[in-house]
Amino acid sequence: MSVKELHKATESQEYFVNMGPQHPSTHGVLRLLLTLDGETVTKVEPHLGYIHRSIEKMCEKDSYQQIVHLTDRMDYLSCHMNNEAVCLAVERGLEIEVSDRVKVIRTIMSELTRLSSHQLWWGVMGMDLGAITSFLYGFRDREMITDIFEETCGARLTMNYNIPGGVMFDIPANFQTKVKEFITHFRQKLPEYDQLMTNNIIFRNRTEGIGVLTKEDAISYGVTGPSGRASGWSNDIRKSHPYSAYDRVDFKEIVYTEGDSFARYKARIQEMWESMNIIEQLIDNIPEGNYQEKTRAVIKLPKMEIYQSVETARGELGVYINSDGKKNPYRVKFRSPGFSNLNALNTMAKGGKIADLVTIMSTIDLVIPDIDR
Amino acid sequence: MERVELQNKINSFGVEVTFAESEVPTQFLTAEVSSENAHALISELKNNSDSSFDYMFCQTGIDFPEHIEVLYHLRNTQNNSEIVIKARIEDRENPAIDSVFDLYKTADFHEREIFDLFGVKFNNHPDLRRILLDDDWEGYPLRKDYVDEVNIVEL
Amino acid sequence: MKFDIYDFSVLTASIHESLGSMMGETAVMITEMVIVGVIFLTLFAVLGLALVYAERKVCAFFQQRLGPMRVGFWGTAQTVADAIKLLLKEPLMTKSADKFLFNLAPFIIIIASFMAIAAVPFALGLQALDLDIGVFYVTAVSSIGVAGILLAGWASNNKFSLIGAMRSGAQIVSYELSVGLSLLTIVVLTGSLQFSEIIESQREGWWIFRGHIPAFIAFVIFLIAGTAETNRGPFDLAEAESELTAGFHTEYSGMKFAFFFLAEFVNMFIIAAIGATMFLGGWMPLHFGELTSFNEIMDFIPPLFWFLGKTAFLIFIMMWFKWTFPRLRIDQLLTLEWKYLLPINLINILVMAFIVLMGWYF
Amino acid sequence: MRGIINYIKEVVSGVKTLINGMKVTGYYISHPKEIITQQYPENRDTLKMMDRFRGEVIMPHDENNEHACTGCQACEIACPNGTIEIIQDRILNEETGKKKKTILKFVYHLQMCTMCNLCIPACPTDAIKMGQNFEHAVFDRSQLTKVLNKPGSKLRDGVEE
Repeated sequence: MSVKELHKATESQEYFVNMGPQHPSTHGVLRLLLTLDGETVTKVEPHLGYIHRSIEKMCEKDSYQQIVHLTDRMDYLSCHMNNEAVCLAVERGLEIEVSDRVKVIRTIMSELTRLSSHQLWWGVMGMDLGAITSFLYGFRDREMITDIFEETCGARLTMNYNIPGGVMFDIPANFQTKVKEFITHFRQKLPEYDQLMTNNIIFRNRTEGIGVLTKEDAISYGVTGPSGRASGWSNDIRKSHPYSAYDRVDFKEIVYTEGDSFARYKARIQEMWESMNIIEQLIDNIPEGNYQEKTRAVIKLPKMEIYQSVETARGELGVYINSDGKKNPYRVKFRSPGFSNLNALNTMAKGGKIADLVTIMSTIDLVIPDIDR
Repeated sequence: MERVELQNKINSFGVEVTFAESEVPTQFLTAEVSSENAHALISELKNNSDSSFDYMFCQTGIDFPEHIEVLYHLRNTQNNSEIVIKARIEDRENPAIDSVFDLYKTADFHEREIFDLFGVKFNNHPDLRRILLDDDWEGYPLRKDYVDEVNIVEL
Repeated sequence: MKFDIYDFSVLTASIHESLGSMMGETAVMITEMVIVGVIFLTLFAVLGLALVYAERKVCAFFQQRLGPMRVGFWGTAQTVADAIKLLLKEPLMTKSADKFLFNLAPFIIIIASFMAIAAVPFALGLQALDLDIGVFYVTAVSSIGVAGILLAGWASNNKFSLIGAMRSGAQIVSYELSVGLSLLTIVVLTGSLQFSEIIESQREGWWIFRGHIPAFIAFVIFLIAGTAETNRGPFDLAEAESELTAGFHTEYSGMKFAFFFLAEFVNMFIIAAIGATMFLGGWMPLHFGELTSFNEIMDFIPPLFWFLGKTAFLIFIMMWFKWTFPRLRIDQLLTLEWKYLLPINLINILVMAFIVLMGWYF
Repeated sequence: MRGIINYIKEVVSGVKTLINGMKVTGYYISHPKEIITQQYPENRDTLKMMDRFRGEVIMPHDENNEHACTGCQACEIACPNGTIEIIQDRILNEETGKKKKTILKFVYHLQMCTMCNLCIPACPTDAIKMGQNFEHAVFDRSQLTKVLNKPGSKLRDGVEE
C-alpha cells in the first residue's frame, strides 16, 4: 500500500448500513447494503431472495392452467398482465386464436391494472418522499378499480382472470358503465395529483436531476417500462410487439429523454392518461363472441420453445416456456422487469444522498416478489 | 433483417455455429454454439454495426440430462430483430462459460441467478455469488436431479 | 378595558396572601413552586393527549378518512388508551447502548420543553415566569432539546439513529437563527423582550396587522422555521420514516418513546404559543381601531380563549404543512435556511428597523 | 440586479406551488362529505360482497341434505396446491348389486387455498362453488381444515346421468 493509498484509507469515513430487509421504503423484503460517506451513498449492493418462492421450479410440476395463478404472486400489482403473458404463450403453442371479445377484454383489464398499479405507485412515491396524504388519495382512486376487478373476477388483487383460451368469466352486465364512471372520476382527479405533487417545488427539487440513467445504460441494463422510456429508450412492447387488441388502438408511447427521477415520474403520470385513452377507445365497442375457447382439460404443448413478452406496469415481462411434449413444461423462465431494473440501482444512486436513494427506488417502482419470484 | 440474411451474416463471423432446424418454424432464429465460442459470437453480434444486438432481454439456463444450455435472447433496439443464442455446456459436473457482463450489464444479475440455480460458473464475472438463495445452500435447485425432501412436496 | 374582569392576577394574589398568612416566606415560595409544577405537569399530559388526538383527526380529515372512531365518542379516548398501552410496554434497550445516556436523553428533551412552557403567557396574569428577557429565554431554552436528540441518537448505538441525530443537530442549529431573527423583528417594534409588555403593546392591534409587510414576512418565516425547530414534517428529517425508519428514536419503546412523542407535540404548542404571542397579540382580543362596539363584544371573550384559539390556529397551519408537503432533503433544508430564509430575514429586520425609526407603523 | 429579480421570482413561484398543494388538502378538510372511510365491523349488515367474490370453497346442500358431488376427483386434480382431498368409499347398490363410488369426506384445506377458482369450472356436476365468507381468522390452524359434505348427506339422485 502506497503512502497515498494509506492516507486515503485512513481518511475514508465510509461505513455500512443495512437498509432492509424490513424497511419502510423498500416496499417489501429487499435488503440494500449501503456504503455511506456521511449522508452520501457511495455504493448500493442489493441482496435479494428474502421472498424467493421458486415459482420457476413449481411451474415444472404444474399443468399449464395451474401456472397462471402462480404468476399472480410475482408482480401482484400487474397480475393481470402476468396472467396474460402465460396465456398468450400457451395459446401460441396450442395455435388457438382467441375471439376478438377476449382480446378486447384482456386489453381493457390490462390497462385498468396498469392504472391501478400506477395509482398505488403514485401514492407510495409520495409517502416515500414524506407526503403521506398522497398515499390515501392514490388508494382512494385505486379502490374503484379494485371494485371493478372484484365484480369481474371475484378477487381484488390476485385475480387469476385469464385462462389459456380466454378469460374465466364473461364481463358482468354493468362492467361498461362502471369503467366509464371510473374514467370520468379519474379524469377529474388526475390533475389533482399534479397540483399536489408534480408542481410542488419541494417535490421538484427532490426529483429533478436525481438518479440519472443514460439511454446506453438503460439498454445495457435492460431497464424497461416507464423507467427505461424516461431515459429516451422507446421499448414499449405494446408498440413493438403488439399483442391482444393493442394493434387496433391508437395511443402514444411516452418517451422522455432526461432519464432522471422526475422524467420517470412524468412518464408514469402520462401513461395513466394514455391508459385512459386506450380504455375509452375500447369500452364502447366490445365485440360479441365467445369469452372462452374450448381447450382440453389436460393441455399438452408440442415439443417447442415459446417466448412471449408483455408490457406490465413495470416493464417487459417475458415468459419463456420450453416444452418437451408432456403436460408439464420442461422449463419456465420469467424475465421479470423488476429484476433487471433493480440491477441498475447502483449506477443511479451512486453519489446521491440517502434521501435520493429512496426517491430513485420509488421511481423505478420495485415490487419485491417480482424480483425474487 | 431477414432471417436468411442474418444467418449468412453470422456465418461470415467465422465462429462455428449451427442453426436449429425443425419442421415447425421456430419463433426466433436460433443459433447453437459451444460454450467456448458463445462469448465471441455474442460479442460479434453486439459490436458488428450490421447486426448490433444491443439489448439482451433474457438470459437463462436449461438443464438437460446430458448437458446444460445457457440461452441468450438478444434484440436489436433499432429494428426489433431478435435472435436466440444457445450455448451448450457439455460438462454437467463443473459447467463454466465466459461471462457476457462486459457486453451487457444486465448479465450481472441474470448470470448470478443462473449460477445460483444451475451452478454454471461464469468466468470474468465481477461478483459471482448466489443471488436468491442463502450463501450456504447446497445444490442447484433448478437442475432436474436436485432432490430436497424437506422443501419439495410431491403432489 | 373590559377584559380586565378576567384578570388572573387577582386569583394568584389571593392565593399568595392566604398562603402567606399560614407559613413563612420561603415555605410560601416552595409551595407555590410545587403548585405551579403540578399544574404544568397536568397541563403537559392534557396537552399531549389533546394534541395527539387533534393531529390524528386533522390528518384523517385531510386524507378523507375518519381517524380514530372506536374508543369513546368519536375516538376521544383513543389517546388515553394509547398512553396506557405505552405505559404498559416493555422498555427495550439494545445490548450495546450506552445505558445512562440512553435513559437520560428523553428527560433532557422533556425538561427543555418544560422550561420553555414556563414563560408562555396563557392569559392576563396567568404566566409562571414573566422574565424581562422572556423572548431570549424561550429561544435559549428550547434549543437545549437538540442535546437530547443528539444524545438519543448517539447512545442508541444504531447508525440510523445517529444519522437522524446528526441531521437534527444541523437542522436545529441553523433554524435557530431564523426563529431568533424573526422574533427580533417584532422585538424591534416593541422595544421589549418581556412577554407581558409585548402583549400590552398590541392593545391597539396585533403586530401582524400593524407592522406592515415586514411583520407578515417575519411571521411566515417564523412559521417555517418554527416547524423546522420542532422536527415536524416537511422538516422531519431527524425521523424521516421512509429513510431512517424512525431516526433518533428508533430504539426507544414504551414510555421513553412517549416522552419524545410528547415533547414533539408540546414543542409544537410552544412554538405556536410564541408565534401567537409575538404576532397575533397573545391573549389580547381582536380590536379594530374605531369599531368600539365590536371591540367591546370581543372583550367579553376571555383572554384564555383568545390565546388558545390563536395557538390552535397556528398548530392547525403547522399540521396543514405536515400533511401536504413532501420532506426536504438535508442539503435542501440547509439551502433553504442559509440561502433563502436568513438573507430575507436580515433584509426584513433592516426594513423593520427603518420603519420603526420613521415611526411608520400604525 | 437581474439576479435579485430572479431570486424573488423563484421565491414567489415556489411559494405559489406550495399554496396550490395546500389548496388540494384544504379542499378535502373543508368537504367532510368526501370522506370515504368504511367502518368495517360496524357495517357488516349492509356489507354485500360481489356475486363472484371468491372467499372459500363451499358445497351447497339442498333441503334433503343432498349434494351433487360424485367424488370424481376432477377438482382435486385441477387444484394446484393440494387443497382438496377426497376420501372415497364404495357402497353396495341394492338394486343392481354393483359397488358404487361415493364420497366419504370432502376435505378442504383452507390454509392452502389460493382462491384461484380452478376447481369450480373443473367440476362436471357443479357440486362446489365459491362462497362469500371472507372472515377466516381462527385461533388454531387445524380449524381451517374443513369437511365440506355435511354429516349424513348423500348424493342427489339424477346427478350422475
